[in-house]
This record gives sequence, structure tokens and C-alpha cells, in this order.
Amino acid sequence: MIGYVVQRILLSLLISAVAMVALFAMVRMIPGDPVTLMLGARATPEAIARLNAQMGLDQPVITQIGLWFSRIFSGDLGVDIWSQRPVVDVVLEALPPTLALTLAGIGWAAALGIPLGCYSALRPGTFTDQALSVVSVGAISIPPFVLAIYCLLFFSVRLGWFPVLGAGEDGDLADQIWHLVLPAFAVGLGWVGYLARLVRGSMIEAMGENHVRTARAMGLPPHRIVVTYALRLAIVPTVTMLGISIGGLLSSAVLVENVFSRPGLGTLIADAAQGRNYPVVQGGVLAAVLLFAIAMPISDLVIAWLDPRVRKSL
Amino acid sequence: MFASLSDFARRDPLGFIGLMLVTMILFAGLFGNWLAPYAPSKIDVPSRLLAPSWEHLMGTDKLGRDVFSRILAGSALALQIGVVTVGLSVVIGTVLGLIAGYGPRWLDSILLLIFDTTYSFPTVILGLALVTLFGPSTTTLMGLVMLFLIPAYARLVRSSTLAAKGADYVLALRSMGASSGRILGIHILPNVIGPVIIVACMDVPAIIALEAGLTYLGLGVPPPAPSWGRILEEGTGSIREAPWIVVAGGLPIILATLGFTFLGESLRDRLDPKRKGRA
Amino acid sequence: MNISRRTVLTSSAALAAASALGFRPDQVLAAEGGTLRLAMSSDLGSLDPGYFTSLPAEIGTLFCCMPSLARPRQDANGTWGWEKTEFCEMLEQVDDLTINFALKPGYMWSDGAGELTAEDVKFSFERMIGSDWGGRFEAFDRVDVTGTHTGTIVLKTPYVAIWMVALAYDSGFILPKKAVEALPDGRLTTSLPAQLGPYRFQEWIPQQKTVLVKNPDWTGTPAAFDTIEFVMVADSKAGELALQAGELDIAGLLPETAANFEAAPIPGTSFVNIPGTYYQWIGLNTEHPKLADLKVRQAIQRGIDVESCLAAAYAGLSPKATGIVPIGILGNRAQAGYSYDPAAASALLAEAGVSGLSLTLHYNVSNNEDAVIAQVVQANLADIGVTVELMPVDSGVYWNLGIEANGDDWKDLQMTIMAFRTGPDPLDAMQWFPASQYGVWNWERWKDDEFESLWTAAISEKDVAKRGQMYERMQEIMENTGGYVWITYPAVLYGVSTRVKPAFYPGGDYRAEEFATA
Amino acid sequence: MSRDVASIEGLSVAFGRPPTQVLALRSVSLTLRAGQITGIVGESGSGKSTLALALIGLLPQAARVTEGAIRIGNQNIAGLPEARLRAIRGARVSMVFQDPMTALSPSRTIGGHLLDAQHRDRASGRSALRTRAIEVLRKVGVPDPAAQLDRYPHQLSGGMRQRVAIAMALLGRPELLIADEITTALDVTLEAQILHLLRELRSEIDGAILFISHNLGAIAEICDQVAVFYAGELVEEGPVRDIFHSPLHPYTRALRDCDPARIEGAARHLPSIPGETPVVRAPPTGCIFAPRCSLATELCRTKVPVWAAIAEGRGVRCHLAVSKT
Repeated sequence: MIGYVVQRILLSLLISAVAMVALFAMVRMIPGDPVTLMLGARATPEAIARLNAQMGLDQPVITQIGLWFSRIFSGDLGVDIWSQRPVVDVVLEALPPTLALTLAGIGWAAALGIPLGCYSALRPGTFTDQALSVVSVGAISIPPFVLAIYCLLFFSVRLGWFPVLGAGEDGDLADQIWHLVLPAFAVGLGWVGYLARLVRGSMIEAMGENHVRTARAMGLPPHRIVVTYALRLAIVPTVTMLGISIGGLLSSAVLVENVFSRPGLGTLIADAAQGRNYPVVQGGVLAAVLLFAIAMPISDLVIAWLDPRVRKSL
Repeated sequence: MFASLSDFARRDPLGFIGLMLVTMILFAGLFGNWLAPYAPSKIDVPSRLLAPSWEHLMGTDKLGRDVFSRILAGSALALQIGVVTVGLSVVIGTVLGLIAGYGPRWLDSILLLIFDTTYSFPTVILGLALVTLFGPSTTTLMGLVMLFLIPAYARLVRSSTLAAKGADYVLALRSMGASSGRILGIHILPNVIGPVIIVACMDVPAIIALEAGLTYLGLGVPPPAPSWGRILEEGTGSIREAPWIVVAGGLPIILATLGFTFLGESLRDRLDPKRKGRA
Repeated sequence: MNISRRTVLTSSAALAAASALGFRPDQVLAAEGGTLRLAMSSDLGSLDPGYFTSLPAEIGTLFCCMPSLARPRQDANGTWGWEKTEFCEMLEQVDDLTINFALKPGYMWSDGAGELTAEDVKFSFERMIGSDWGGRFEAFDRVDVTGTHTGTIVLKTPYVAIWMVALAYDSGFILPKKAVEALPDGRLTTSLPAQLGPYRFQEWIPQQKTVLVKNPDWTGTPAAFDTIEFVMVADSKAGELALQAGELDIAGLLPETAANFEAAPIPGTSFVNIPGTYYQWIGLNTEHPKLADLKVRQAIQRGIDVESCLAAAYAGLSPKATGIVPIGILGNRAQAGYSYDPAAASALLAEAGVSGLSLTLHYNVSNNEDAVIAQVVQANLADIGVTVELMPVDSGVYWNLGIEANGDDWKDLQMTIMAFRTGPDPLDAMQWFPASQYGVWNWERWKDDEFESLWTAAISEKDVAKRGQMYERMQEIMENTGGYVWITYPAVLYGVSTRVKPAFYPGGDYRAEEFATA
Repeated sequence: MSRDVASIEGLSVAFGRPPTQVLALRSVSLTLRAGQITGIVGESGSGKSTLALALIGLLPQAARVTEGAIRIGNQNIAGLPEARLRAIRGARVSMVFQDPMTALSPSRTIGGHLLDAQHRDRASGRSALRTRAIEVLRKVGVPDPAAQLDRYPHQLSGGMRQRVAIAMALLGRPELLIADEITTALDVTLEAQILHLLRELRSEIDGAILFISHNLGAIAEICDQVAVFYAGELVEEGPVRDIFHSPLHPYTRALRDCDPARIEGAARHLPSIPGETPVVRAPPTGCIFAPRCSLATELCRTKVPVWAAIAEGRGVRCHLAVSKT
């Protein structure tokens, strides 16, 4: 088992390295330079030269890549052009709110989506199943930012139940959770529908398996049959899909973070990219890529736990 | 298939609804421009933000343009972004997936590395890079979407091909000297295409909704193109004063999602050999 | 199989109830317990007047927490001038090149950095030379310290704009000499080593807010609030909703909301419309082959219905521009030399023997108003037979389009929607159009001798009225090149909670230190 | 006479709706007596498995019991709601299925399966259940049973998995154990072991065993009583000796003659019955076997033969057979 995990992590790190080199080349290809953007109409030639030198932009791309990679291991990801702060701090500050948002979003979506998927899988074709299908598919299609604004309009402004802006006071967990409810709802709603559809499909298939028939022949109560005999295998494709979709999660988070003015990795990367703040772009994407590199092995391990046959091949 | 449409409707109501919705959208997509009561991009500033009325079924937007006409014109764009992109990605992705799954080990790991690398990239970053390099346009958006869909489908096809490669019927075929091409094309493909169809059908609406998100970030289709995403994004600006614009922009996306998903699922139940008999 | 429908429904009901419990009765409303919350569309960058990006959050913090000799003040008829601050005993310009000042004794820096002295003033202004914002101190020579609290500012050449461009605005902050010199390479970043003002900079939470607190040792005019928060608001729609929910005391309004304010006001707020200090125009590249003929350019000037652009993009709340210098600043022209006249435009095109002309229009994709204006321009010019292709570009590309040094987009640049910002002096606005800026920031690419002579003369012209006329003539010359279609000076629209009395700097920046509870 | 464990009275089962419906079973009556192994034999599609699933209440959704009763002990379970059916499964009736490779859940240990099989007496505590599981595993011939509990199905051979499935069926102490083609998927040597095991278990269960197979050899070896099915109808029933030595129904005779094990000399063609088992969608007008029966007369083709009970547990549905006795 350990061999597999190490191999999996090495592969993920290789993926991250390739992604970062690709990013470096791509970012350099994008026209426009950070200095004119930062100073705008007041960019004097000396200021441009000074900043370019400071960021090492005047060196050939290859050396820049080499320099950047060599510094990673010492934890130095360069300096944020706008605020002169080390990129590591900037990224580490933006990571927790995004993680909280995506995990909360996916968390409640799974908590509601998976049972709904099972429920309609056990009644294929009935009116409830079809009604649930229409509702869950409809939920997928509502763009998160529209949903976010409607949530604000209804829950925050009219009912006053929830705050509108920000991610809450540092250190005050209750306040941060209080600020997390609406954004998590907006990010998660689409996922409820998506997970429900996926689980329904694979559950219908699983319920047809022979070992489920054996379980029913034993007279086991239905919830035991669903959870221990059917769901445990039917959930595997869903776990795989979740592992892969970290990239997608970040982009839906960006939209919601934008509306709720929440700090986050997605917004950080988007703003930095528009401002050609290369160091922060690289740092932010490295975090996103590492997030993905971690998510892949985790989802593989969860699958191995769920399905011992996979474990056998480790 | 089914004896008649009514039989289809009775036996598989959701699939039937799906078919109806998809045909409606295809119809609007093909004939939208002629059907539209007004020219979609005709600006009439004095009559801006009018409430829905008989002249303007879905009211007018900030520039006085008739929202209903823009929705109709937008369906052609939605089809292009949704259906064409997903279609191309399924074809290319399936081919890559078959090659990766059936081909030699080293080719498989290289392709897998490429697939995973594109996954790890946040959509926002790639979107911005492409838009800045090639300028915001429908083709850039389609390129961006394909960059994400092709690896997804390739990965799906690869895993089912790997599973099929070991199956007895493939060994039997090989023992009879069938060429790899034949095995892949005629025997493995029908078995692996099922899951791709259902995922692709759920992706069509997801891509249409993604276009709305990208437009919100300024990366989507440039104005004055009447994409549903742009109508939606402009609508959020005046959500209190003119709430009908957001509804008008959001409704077609929801209908498209329902249509493609249910049609996809009923297609899957028919196409996927394994699911033939079962409910 | 009976996971009964009831269990599924109750679990989702439980979920709703749990979130309801999330509502905390003691939700603190803004401006109740002395916290003033102001919406900011951009975050803090750096707090060093020499190297910041002059974002509202940076300027706002410095004006609350740091001293300066003079601050802008509007006179009776709305034109911006300056006045000495409470840190100054005396401040007067003796002649073209010398300004004497005397500080009030006894103002102490925080964190044990000693008293505010003339040495601090000398250090603060002389370090601006060669900084990113050195351009504003071109005419500045030195500061002679004549006493612990007295000194003289000496200019190299007469420079009337020194007050409004430098000393009295966002480059005129005085920094604590000893404390700043102790910093690594003598530069401030995202904190202030020592402060002196009604408020103190307490903390900056990136992407969220900047927090200032009342300065306990402040002896000057008392601060009106216990805390001031510049709250980062990325989406202006969410800002409006936060204002309505009482989470903000002031927030920018979208044009539609503002225009509709009488019919659908945001409860508990009032509407404020402030003339902006941005100036927006459509620039035509006079050297581009398609636009080389003056008649074609004049046709385009008359072919664009600026009124409908304003109605569509700004809901009619922003004034029609008459030139570069915005309303309320010396040199603002009474009216432009042309108006929307499609017939005349078509006639001009016919005279020039041009038909089926197609042009590109570049604009910055991140400005929503630009997109709307572009679509109106496209429709207007289509009516006179000119097809316009919209080219929205991301800000990274946009700001380099016309700069010869940054690539060769400038060669094919035709029409561009432009907008710059100016301080409260015409020189700050006109500095981008003399010959020296040709191919740098003058993307319309023209040169004019009369303009050059007027430009140099106006720098040192002491007679205000005469100086005003010079700038008006300069704008007339620009208009006559046919390279400019004036659009507007985008109005700054705020919703302000009725519990608060706002105060603003030129261009609608918050004057947080002068906000008061109503 | 030993008591009746289960009895099927005039049972008919149909799948789907006319006109596409299939009449899988037509008015079948059969009694299963305690201490006996009753064999069910017939070609595939003759309704054998439908009968088995009916007995344990696991008929698929598309199936409808159109007439008759299924009595377990004295309780008629035809048409009972799912919850009531669940009460008898694993307790009064247990079943072992054909394919051991897919009968056990890949994600659950053998021990887990065996504990689930005793879910009704969870009260007696895990350790008691574990010892009982080990005891039953040993009884069904699983070597070193304690070690097997923590292993997963894919780590066991086909034969071993089938023994575990049988153990699971026994743990509920059922009155009726149904073995639906449990040796079909196994190779010959394993089949012999399982058949031997079934014979020993007969004394174990104070109920009946229903052994379903299309392998006449296996039927002959372990069954006391045999029922022959053709196209959804019970065509002959009787003690194993009578069925094999003095079959009354032409189909039974033909089946017996086709058994490869009985052929002495080499023959170019293996004996077979011409034609195929019909799919019956509407009640037949004559004897269902007539089209393939070499002795068929006009009477067979026009009149449906009535079940003739010749003796206790001995009967046949055939005009000619009745006339002969």
C-alpha cells in the first residue's frame, strides 16, 4: 500500500512540475507587463527598469524558471509586486477561506445529493424519482453567481439571517461559519444535482448486482443493504469524479467569492493574472496544482478503502 | 426503439421531455434569427428597461434591446458553444482514450500525464491566458472548453478500454487474428461509449452555464453577441429594477440542461449494451 | 425499500433550521457602536507615498493617519483649491520659487518617534525625487530647514500646480524621518512605523478590509468614530445589498440603481452624485491610413450620439464631456465645438469620398461601461455606413496598445475608448498630450506647435483666469485634430446611510477623517 | 409421513403486460416435505428459477402472481407486502445462487457476510455469532474457518465461496433451503464435493432442501423426489427411482435419454430433442410439449392434458401416460 501512495504522490508532483513549467511559458507569452499596469500612466523608465530587475523579468525565461524552481524548496516563491509581501504569505492567507468554501460546498452537497441519489435509485421511474430528477438537474444549471446574488437578496437583505460581505473575523470561528453558510450553499447547490444524478445512475446498476440479491435473500433491512452492499461500490465513480474536479471547484468558487467579496485562492489568481502580478500568479497556481496533486491520491485511497479488489493490485 | 412517440412518452416520460426540449432549442438555434420579433442588437436607448409586455415578451435590457429576440439569437450561440464543443471533444477524447487504453504502456503514461496536467489548471487561469493571447471570441471560448473536456472524456474512455482490454471477448477476438483497429472500432467502442454519452449530455448544459460564469469574469463571448451568459450577467446589474432579465437569461440555460440531461440518459439506456433489459 | 420520504424531507428541513440558528441577534449594525464601514472596490497595496499605486484604500488610510502641510478644499462655486492643515502655524507662497511654512509645536509621532519637525518635512519631500511618483516633484528643488518647526520649500522653476498636484494632495504626506530611515531600504510597505493623525492604522486583512482605530493621544479636532473599516467589495451589486442590509455605511451604486433611486430607494440611505475626476473619450489614431483624412475623423466626431451612450452606460447620471479637464477643475470648457449630427457626418464622409469604411474599436474588457458605450458607438456609426468591429482586451494588453516601446499594436490602432484620472489641477490632466508623450501616452499621435507653447507657458502662469483660458484653448486644439470624441466625466454615485454625514476628496475619494455621525 | 415444509397450489406467474407478457409458470402444484431433497429439473427457460424466487419472495418487479398460493408452513406468502416477505427470508426460507463469483459483496469480508446472515439474533453478541459462524463454516467443509473470516471474497476460490454461501443460508436456521443451480458454475470435482455436502446437510436441516439443476446426474445422485418442468408447466413428479427407471411422460423419457452420462457406445450424433422450448405468451390450446413429442396425437394437440395424481407424490400431465396405466 505504501509503495502505491508514494508512487501516486511522485506522479502528482511530476504533474505539478509540468503544469508549472507550462504556466511559466504561458504567462510570459501573455502581452502586457506588470509595471505599466501598476504605475499606469505614471510609469517612468527608471521605475520600469527597477521593477523588471527586481522580478528578474529581464533574464531569459529559462533562467527564470530554473531560479524559481530552485527557490521553491527554500519556501521562497518570490515577492508580490503590488504589496511587496512574500508570495508564500499571500497564498497561505488566501488558501483557508477557499478550502473552507469548497469543502463546505461539497460537504453539504454530498450530504444531500447522495441520499437523494439513493432514494430515487430505489424507486426508478416513479413520480418522486422523476420529480427529484427534474429538480436536481435544474439545480445543476443555475450559474453560481446568479444564485449567490439571489441568496444575498433574499436571506441577507430581506430576512437578515446572514451577513453579506467577507469571511468573518479571524479567530472567531462562529462568525466565520456564519459567513460561510450562504457562499457554501451557492457553490454546493449545483453539486447536489450532479452528485444525485451520478449516484442514482451507479446505484441502479449496483442494485442489480447478484450480491445485493444475496443480501436481500438474507432478509437484511433495506438501509443496511443500500449502505453496506450497494452504495459502498456505487459511490466509487462519484469519488473518482470528485478527485478530478478540484480544478472546476476552484473556478465556481471564484464566481461566488467575487459576489460575496470573500478572500480566496481563485480571486487571488484572477486579480493577479489581470494585473500581470507574475509571482502571485505562479504561487497561486502552484497551490491550486498541489491541491489537485493531493486530491488525486486521496480519492484513490478512498477508492481502495471502498473496494478491496483495488487494494489487491497495490 | 419505440413503436410510436406516445409509446415513448408513456414508457420514458423524462426522455420524452428531454427530446422535446432539445428539439425546441435546436429549432430556436437554427431559425432563431428569423423568428426574433426585433433585431437582436438594435439599440433603442429611450425604451430601456421596459417591463415584459406584449410588444416585448421578455422586456428590454439596459440598451433598450428586446430581450426575447436576444434569447432566440443566443440559442444559436449556446448550441455552438455547448453542442459543437462537446461533440468535438467527445470524438477527439474517445480517440485519445482508446489509444491510451489500448496502446503501449509508455504512450499511456505520457497521455495520462498530459490529461492530468490540464485538469490541475484552474479554469480561470487558462481562460485568461487564452483570452489575452487570442482575444475574447467564441472560438477562444470553445478552445478553452475543449482543453478541459477532451482530457475528461479521454480519461473516461481510457479506463473503460483498460477494463475491456482484459475481457474474455477481446482475447477471443485477438486469438482469431482480428486487427487492433477492428477490435477497437467495432467491439470496444460500443461498450465504452455509453458512459461518455451520459457525461457528455450532462456537460452540454454545464458548458453553457460555464459560459455565463466566464462572461461574468469578462472572459466570455464579447458583446454585442447575445449569449445567454451575457444577458444573465447584464441582468444581475439591475436585478432589483429589472428582475425579468435575469429570469429571461437563466430560463433557457435551465431548459437546455433539463433537455440534454434527460435525452442523454434515455439515449444511454438504449445505447449501453449492458443496460438493455434493466429499468 | 422504504427510506421514507419523511426522513429525507425532515433532514433537509433540519438543514434549513440549522442555518436559521446561524442568525445571531447581536449582529452589530454599522455606525451604531462607532464603527464606520466604507466600501472599497480595490484592496490595499503599499502605504509608501513614493511607491504606492495610489489606490483609494492607500490614500484614505494615509489621509487619516499621517500629517501633511495642506489639503484640498472646494471654494464656494465648487472649484478645488487648498488650505493649510491644523499641523501648520503658517503656510504661504512668498514668490514663484519659495514657500515658507511653520509647524505647530507639540504634535508627537506615535511609537516614541519624537515630535513632528521641519526635518521630517524636508526628508519626506526630498525622498519623493526619483521615486515612482517623482514626476509630480519635477519642479521641486529642496527644503531649507530654518528652525525646529520652520522651513522653506524651494522650487527649481515656477510651477503653479505644485500645490494641487503635490503638496496638498496624495504626494504631500509627511513621514517620520527617524522611523522611516530605520526601515529596510527606507521604504514603507503595508504598515506605518509611526503615525500622527486622528486615527491610527491598526491592521490590514488582505482581500477583506483595512482597519483604523481612534488615536487615543490625538490632541487635534476629535475623531468622530471609534473604528473606520475600508471594506473590500468586489461586486458592486453585493455592495448595494450590504448597504441595504446595514453592513456598510457607504457604497458605490450601479447607474441603474442610482437612476431609479426615487422610485426604488434603498431604505435607510440617501443618494449622492459627485462629479468625477476621470475623463473619458474615444481616441482616433490620426496617423492611421483609414483615419488620415480630417473630414473622416470629423464625421466620426459628429456620428456618435454621446447622449445615448450616457443614457445607456451611466443611466444619464454622468455629464456630457466638453474636453479633457473635468467639471470643477480650472480649465473646464463651457461646451465642445461639435455635436451629434448624423446628416453632417454622412455629408463629410461623402465629401471625403469614403464609403464602406470599417474600423476597430479597442476598449478595456474589465470596464462594464466601456462595453455598453462600444455597442452604442457600433450602432451609431452603422447608421452612417461605418462598420465598427469591437475589440475588448484585458487590461494587461489594453494599457500597452499605443505604447511604441511595448510591442507594435500601435501601428494598427484605430479607435480606442480611453479614460485617465486627474488631480484637482488641469496640468495633471493635460500632461499626457504634449509632443513628449507622442507614441507613449498620446495614442492619437499628433503634434501641434501652438499647443506646445501654451503647455510650457501655462506651467508658470500665475494669473488663474489667464491660465484657465490657456488650457481651454489647448483642449480646443486637441478637438480640432479630429482625434477626440469627448464622452463624459463619469459621475461617482454613492448610497450613504442616513446615520452618517459623508465628506469627499476630488473625484469622490472618501475623506474618512471628516465623516460625521448624522 | 413427515410434515409439509412448503406447498405450492395452482401457482401461475406472468411477466409484463399483454401482448408482450410471458406466462412463466402455469398452475403448478408441488409439496416439499421435511427431511427430503426435492429436485427440480428442466431446460433453461422452463420456469425453474421463477419457482425458486417465488418461494423466497424475490420475484422481480415485472413479475405478477396471477393465481394460486405459496404456503411456507401454513402461511401463504403470495402477494405479501415487502416488509412481511423480508421477515421470512433467511429465517424460514434461505437460498443459494448459481454464480459464486458474484454472489458475495467484493467490499465485505467473509466474516461480515456471516454476521449479516445472523442479523436477527444480533442480541447474542458478536463473539457468539463469530463462534457459530466458524462452527457452520467447518460443517460446510471450509478449512481453517477462523482465518477465513477476515479475508475478502476475491481471495477465495469459486468452490470455497459457494461453501460460504451455503453456510450463510444455514446460519438463519431455515425450514427450506433452495439451491438454485449451485453446482452449474463449478467444475466436476467441486460439484461432487458440494453434492456430497448437500446430502450430509439433509440431516442437519429439520426442513426440506429444493435442489434445482439441469444436470440429471446430480439430481439422480442426491434427490429423493423429482419434479420435471417444461415451458412453465409441471409435467411429471415422482420418487427419483420411478422418474429415472419408469418415466411416464415422453419429455422425461427424452430428457433421460439425452443425458451424455448414459451413452455406452460412440455415436456420431448425440441424442437431442428436436425444436426449442417455446416462450408461452397465451394459455396453450393443447399439450405444450405436443409440437416436439414423437408420440403426439390429435388429442394432444387439441386438448390440454389434466394433471393425473397416480399415487402419493407421483403424477403426470399427459393424455397417453394416463391411458396406459
